[in-house]
Amino acid sequence: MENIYLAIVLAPLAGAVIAGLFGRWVGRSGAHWVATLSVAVSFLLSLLVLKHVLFDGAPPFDGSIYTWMVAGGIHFEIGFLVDRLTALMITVVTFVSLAVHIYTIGYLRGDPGYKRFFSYIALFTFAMLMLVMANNFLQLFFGWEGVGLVSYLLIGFWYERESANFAALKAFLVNRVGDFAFVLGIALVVMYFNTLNYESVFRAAPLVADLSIHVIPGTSWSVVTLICLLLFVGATAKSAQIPLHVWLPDSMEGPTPISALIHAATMVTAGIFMVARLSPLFEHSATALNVVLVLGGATAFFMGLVGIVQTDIKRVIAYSTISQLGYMTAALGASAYAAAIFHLMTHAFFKALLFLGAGSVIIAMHHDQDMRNMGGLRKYMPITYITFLIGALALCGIPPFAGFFSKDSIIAAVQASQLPGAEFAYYCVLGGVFVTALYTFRMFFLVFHGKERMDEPTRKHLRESPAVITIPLIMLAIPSALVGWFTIKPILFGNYFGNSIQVLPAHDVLAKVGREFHGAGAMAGDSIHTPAFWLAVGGIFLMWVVYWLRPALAGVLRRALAPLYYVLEHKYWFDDFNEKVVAAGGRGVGRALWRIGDVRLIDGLMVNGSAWLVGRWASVSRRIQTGFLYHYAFTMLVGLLLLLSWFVIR
Amino acid sequence: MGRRVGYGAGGGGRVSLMITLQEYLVLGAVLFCIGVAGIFINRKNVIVLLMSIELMLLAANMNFIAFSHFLGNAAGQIFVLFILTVAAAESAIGLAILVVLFRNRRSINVEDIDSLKG
Amino acid sequence: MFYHIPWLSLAIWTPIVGGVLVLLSGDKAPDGARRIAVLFALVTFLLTLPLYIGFDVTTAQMQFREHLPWIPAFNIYYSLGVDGISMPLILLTSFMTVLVVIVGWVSIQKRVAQYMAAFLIMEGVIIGVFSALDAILFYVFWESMLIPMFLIIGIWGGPRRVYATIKFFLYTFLGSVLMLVALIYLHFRSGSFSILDFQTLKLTMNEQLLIFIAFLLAFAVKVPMWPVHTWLPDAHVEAPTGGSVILAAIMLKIGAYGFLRFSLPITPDASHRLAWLMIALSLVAVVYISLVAMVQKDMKKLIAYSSIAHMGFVTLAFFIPFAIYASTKSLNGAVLAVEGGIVQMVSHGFISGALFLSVGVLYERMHSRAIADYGGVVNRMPVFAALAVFFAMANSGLPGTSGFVGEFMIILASVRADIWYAVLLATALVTGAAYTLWMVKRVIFGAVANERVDALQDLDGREFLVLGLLAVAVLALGVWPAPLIDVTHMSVQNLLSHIMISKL
Amino acid sequence: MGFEQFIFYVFAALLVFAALRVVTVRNPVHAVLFLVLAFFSSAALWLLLEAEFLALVLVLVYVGAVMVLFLFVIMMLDIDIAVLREGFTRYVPVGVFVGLAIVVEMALVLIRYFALPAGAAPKQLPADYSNTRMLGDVLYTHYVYSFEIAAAILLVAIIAAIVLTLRRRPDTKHQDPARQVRVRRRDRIRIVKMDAEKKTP
Repeated sequence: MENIYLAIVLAPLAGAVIAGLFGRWVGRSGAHWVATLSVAVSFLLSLLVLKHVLFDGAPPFDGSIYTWMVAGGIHFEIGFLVDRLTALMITVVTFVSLAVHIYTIGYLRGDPGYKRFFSYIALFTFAMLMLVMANNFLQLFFGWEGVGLVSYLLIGFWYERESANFAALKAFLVNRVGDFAFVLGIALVVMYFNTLNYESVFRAAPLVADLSIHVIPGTSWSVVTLICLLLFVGATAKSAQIPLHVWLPDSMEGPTPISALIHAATMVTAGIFMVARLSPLFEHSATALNVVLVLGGATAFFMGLVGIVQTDIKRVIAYSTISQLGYMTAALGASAYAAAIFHLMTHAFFKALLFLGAGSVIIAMHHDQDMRNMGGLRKYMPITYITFLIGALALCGIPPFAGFFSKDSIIAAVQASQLPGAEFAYYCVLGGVFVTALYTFRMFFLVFHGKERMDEPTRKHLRESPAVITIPLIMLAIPSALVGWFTIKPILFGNYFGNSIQVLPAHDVLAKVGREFHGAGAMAGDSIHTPAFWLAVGGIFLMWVVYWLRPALAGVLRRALAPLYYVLEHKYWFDDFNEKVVAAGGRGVGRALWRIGDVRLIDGLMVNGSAWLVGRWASVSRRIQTGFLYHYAFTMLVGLLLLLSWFVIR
Repeated sequence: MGRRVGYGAGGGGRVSLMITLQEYLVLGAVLFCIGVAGIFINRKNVIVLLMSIELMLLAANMNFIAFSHFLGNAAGQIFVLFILTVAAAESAIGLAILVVLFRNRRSINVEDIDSLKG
Repeated sequence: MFYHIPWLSLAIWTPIVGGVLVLLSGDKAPDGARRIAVLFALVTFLLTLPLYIGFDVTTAQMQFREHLPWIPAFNIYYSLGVDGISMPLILLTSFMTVLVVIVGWVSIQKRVAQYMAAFLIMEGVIIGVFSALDAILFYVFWESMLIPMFLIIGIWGGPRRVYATIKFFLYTFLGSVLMLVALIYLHFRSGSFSILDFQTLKLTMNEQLLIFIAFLLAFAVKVPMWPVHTWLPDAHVEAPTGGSVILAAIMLKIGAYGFLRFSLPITPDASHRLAWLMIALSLVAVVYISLVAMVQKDMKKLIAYSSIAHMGFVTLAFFIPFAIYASTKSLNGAVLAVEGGIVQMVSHGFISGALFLSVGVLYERMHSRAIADYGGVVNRMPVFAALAVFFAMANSGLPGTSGFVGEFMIILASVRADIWYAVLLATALVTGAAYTLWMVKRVIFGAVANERVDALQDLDGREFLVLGLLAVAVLALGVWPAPLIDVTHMSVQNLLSHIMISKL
Repeated sequence: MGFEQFIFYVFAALLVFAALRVVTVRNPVHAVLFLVLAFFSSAALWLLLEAEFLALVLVLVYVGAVMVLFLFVIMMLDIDIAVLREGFTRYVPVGVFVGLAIVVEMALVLIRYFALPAGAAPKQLPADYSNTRMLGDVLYTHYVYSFEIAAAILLVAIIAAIVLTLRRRPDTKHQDPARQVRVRRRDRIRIVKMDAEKKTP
């Protein structure tokens, strides 16, 4: 079995290396065949693993592949932990990745960076698999940064665009801010647990739970809380939570398949996965969970709001991603880890679907992403329309689509949580449902219905995308529609995760929710009694009225809500703050330190200053050198006299 | 003249008849000081400067020989021999430089020579 | 048989002899000089390999000892030997020299033989510095190392080379003179010039403090630590590519090596007493210099400042063990820190070398180092761009590259001393990425900026070979650092248990 | 006052007088002659100290060679004495002061600190004692290296003096024996084959 795990990880790496380094020899089609096949191999093997773990009931595998190094009594190892959580994740990752690979063949046809692109996404798959299969923090961090790197490369894929390069840099740096805390968290883990291995850490977690640390003199912090908070800061960056979400909307500069794969389905969920994976640790810190819960709730609601005012189709989906990640985070905070992972999975499918659908639209629109130029596309691209609608309904949480089950469970879980922030989070996630419906169907109606606002040449060329694009759409639409129905029971309430996720009895909200659960069908049926359902339906209805029935209403509404609109337009000024205060401030401080510290003080005053002093002194003292022989003789004799006097008088 | 330091009690009656070491040393000192004074007062004349140096060397030699004699050690005389050698070499080169100097400048006035000036 | 061959002497004198031969071959036949130089560099590299192959990882003793009387009147010996700390640095030296000689193949057209000879001789001398066990021998090598570098910058350097060379020379010389005083004092106290004898010599606190400060000046200038760092950017900017590579990759390591070989073991109590100062200076280097690097307009200057920041990690790693030991009562964290420092040294050797080589590649084509003159290089030089981005990532400490290993270990260790040390160090993750990648963005990415960029040619085989080798090295060390760590382990352990015992 | 003492004081007085004159006379020629007198006087004193060899060397080498060299140079050069004597009186006080100060200090040294070990009287020398032999014995054994070095220094001085004063005059004719020896026939003559008669065109 170990070889299979290894093969799952290494196949995409091999694909990436071949497509990237030997692209000249394998050619364009060689590159996509190699990369796609390698990921397909991974996917099939992942299914095998899933079967092995799920149906054969194999115990979790936890073993190391090789010793990275041994230093200071700590074994740094590279190894795999394959349990049910991992199996689920690798299946989702490889499936979405495979779909995106196939889709890319059509989407990027003719792009000069074609081979490079396949190399990147295969490499991404490798890094992501390393991340989710890790059995220790080191490898987790390796994968964590690896996906960050590929994300950077892919956002800046069209490197001639200034905005793409800027977005790539921004994404990397914001993620680095998260990593900054993440590394500190790992360092504290190593300090207190003396190991990097998950298993050992989890076993020792109850022992460390009572320790405290003095970070600021006079204040005492629980060690576990500190560790969890630091690690969670890493997750806020990677999973785009307030306030480190700013990179995700900009990352839409990358090609659409990437937005689907990395910035919706997989990479951004790494933070969610990480917290779920480390649930035995987080469970010991109610404070950390509370922070997670509140931040998640806030992100879910407020970032969704921003999505309503966006005009770029991909940005809408991006803000939707942030908002949905907020749901997952809130679920984590409520200790409903399984619900978070469940939503992660369903979200991976329907969000990838939405992105790829958007990509399909964008191709048809000749890479124009502005929704104000679209409209009425339904009749030109029916497959895209249908699949997009499935994705949108799933996103809004309309039963029986996948999103409904996961989102509703999260709302229920948050409601059931006893944490101090739970009430706030509950209203946030509930409000989020309405907001989700608003932005989703605003986009939907703007794109597919209403007046055809594009210019004439574009309209002439509007047509449905080729099969390489529609097949992945269909591939993703099926699980988006159905996966929730079948999997909610085992995943959420059927102890699917076993020991991979540990919840303290006091926090076990899912058990509470589970008592009310009587099967997927009943859940869907009962949903008409929940406020969430009506909020979603109400949102859709409102948008239907505003953007389809009475398009003039949009302007009226905007004027009526002008202050709110203004705030949302500026995205709560996060970007402005970062650019004007953080980035400019950093540069300003750097410049000041350089000009004043280095150039003026050290170099000017100390180094060249002392050189100047020596020069001055020399130019004064050289006057002693008159050049007259007798002056020298006098000096010698007077010196002799003084020396003699000193001897005599002493 | 410093006799109380001299040979102490052991000298006996011959002491008054002997010329003591101190007398030679004083002579050397006087000679040396004349040399020093010569350098000061003949500051422009290189030749006399050279001669003053010869005087000072002579004073040193005088002391060496006196010590050699009174201590019964030949080393002093050997040193004088070497000093003489070096002094001869020195004055030969000094004079040669003087000649060259004069040839180039038509003068041996030291005040004209200040190319060492910093 | 294997251990009877004087490998260290061979490694020291082969390049020096080769250098003299190259020098004698003259400038009339530059190709001949190049070939001889590459040959000798390669042979030297091969001669240093036995040091790794035959290295006994189970002992902290000096290995490959050679001990011959040199100046018996003063107890000075021609005494050589390596342990796990110096051996990797010797290999780094011989490896980088091969690359540098290859790099100078075309880019140097003026006085080729002398250029090659300078590098070969410098290689031998630097290996001598790393392997000398006699203080005077060490000092002789230490000072003679300056001469070739002085010439390299002074003859083949840029327009302000005279200012840079003099600054470089005076700075480094000032420090080392005091070191000589300290060495002589130690001789006076111990009657020997053996470094190992110095290490066991008992010294009072005052003596230790003075000796420590003398050493500190010498080594801090070399490293360079804030605030005696300003020679480095100037020297780098003016130096030819090869000079920059050796300067950054190897010469800076000598200062840090000095701390491990002299300051810590000879004056452990003074090191302990002044550790706060060293840590503070290192943290300033990491935080302050990273910010300064961000606003540089000259690529070489930027990389030079980045070197200073990275070396800040190293010096911190070497002086934090006291604090770690005090707070955890265990050597484990301290070992982690010092080994991290050593890994960081080796890794920085590769990465900074590679970055300077990359700048050299561009400079050779455009004759400009200003970031503003570039833009969109990737359009014309895709292979180069890939490698450059890779090295930039390594410089910002991406896991999987060697740049990560050392920084990670040091952060892991420093958190045990005080979490705020780790916090300040970890800012380098952000700032390091910021200045490196911002430069990459402005130079490599974007649309083609001007017609000079438009005319750029991608790497030739020679440049690709050199950068490719470095990339492999960076990757290998990042993916599997154990071979390096294992070698250092016993020596570091021994060093730390030695310095934790007071000499008073 | 014994005879020896008498001799000593006479010559000492002569020596001091001559030395004083050396530094004070106007004419350099006179100064040299006074210096010769000083050397003679000290040679006499050295005889008194039983250093016969050195006394003779002083007279022969110094007076005979070095002083003559001085005279030679002075007479050869056309020196304007008046210029050189300018400011003479101005510097006399300083010179005298410094000289006297050193005298006083040396006297202090002699009086206050200086003491020979007891019994350091001059030895009574045997009748067949030869100063020259004694010097030779020591010089060629213990001090042979120094002696060699002294010889080398002298040689260097000779060469230096010659090189310094050597002046190549372009207008003088001189032979170069080396070239004369090295010369070959073909450097001097060239045999040209030519027809005995020239045809008229």
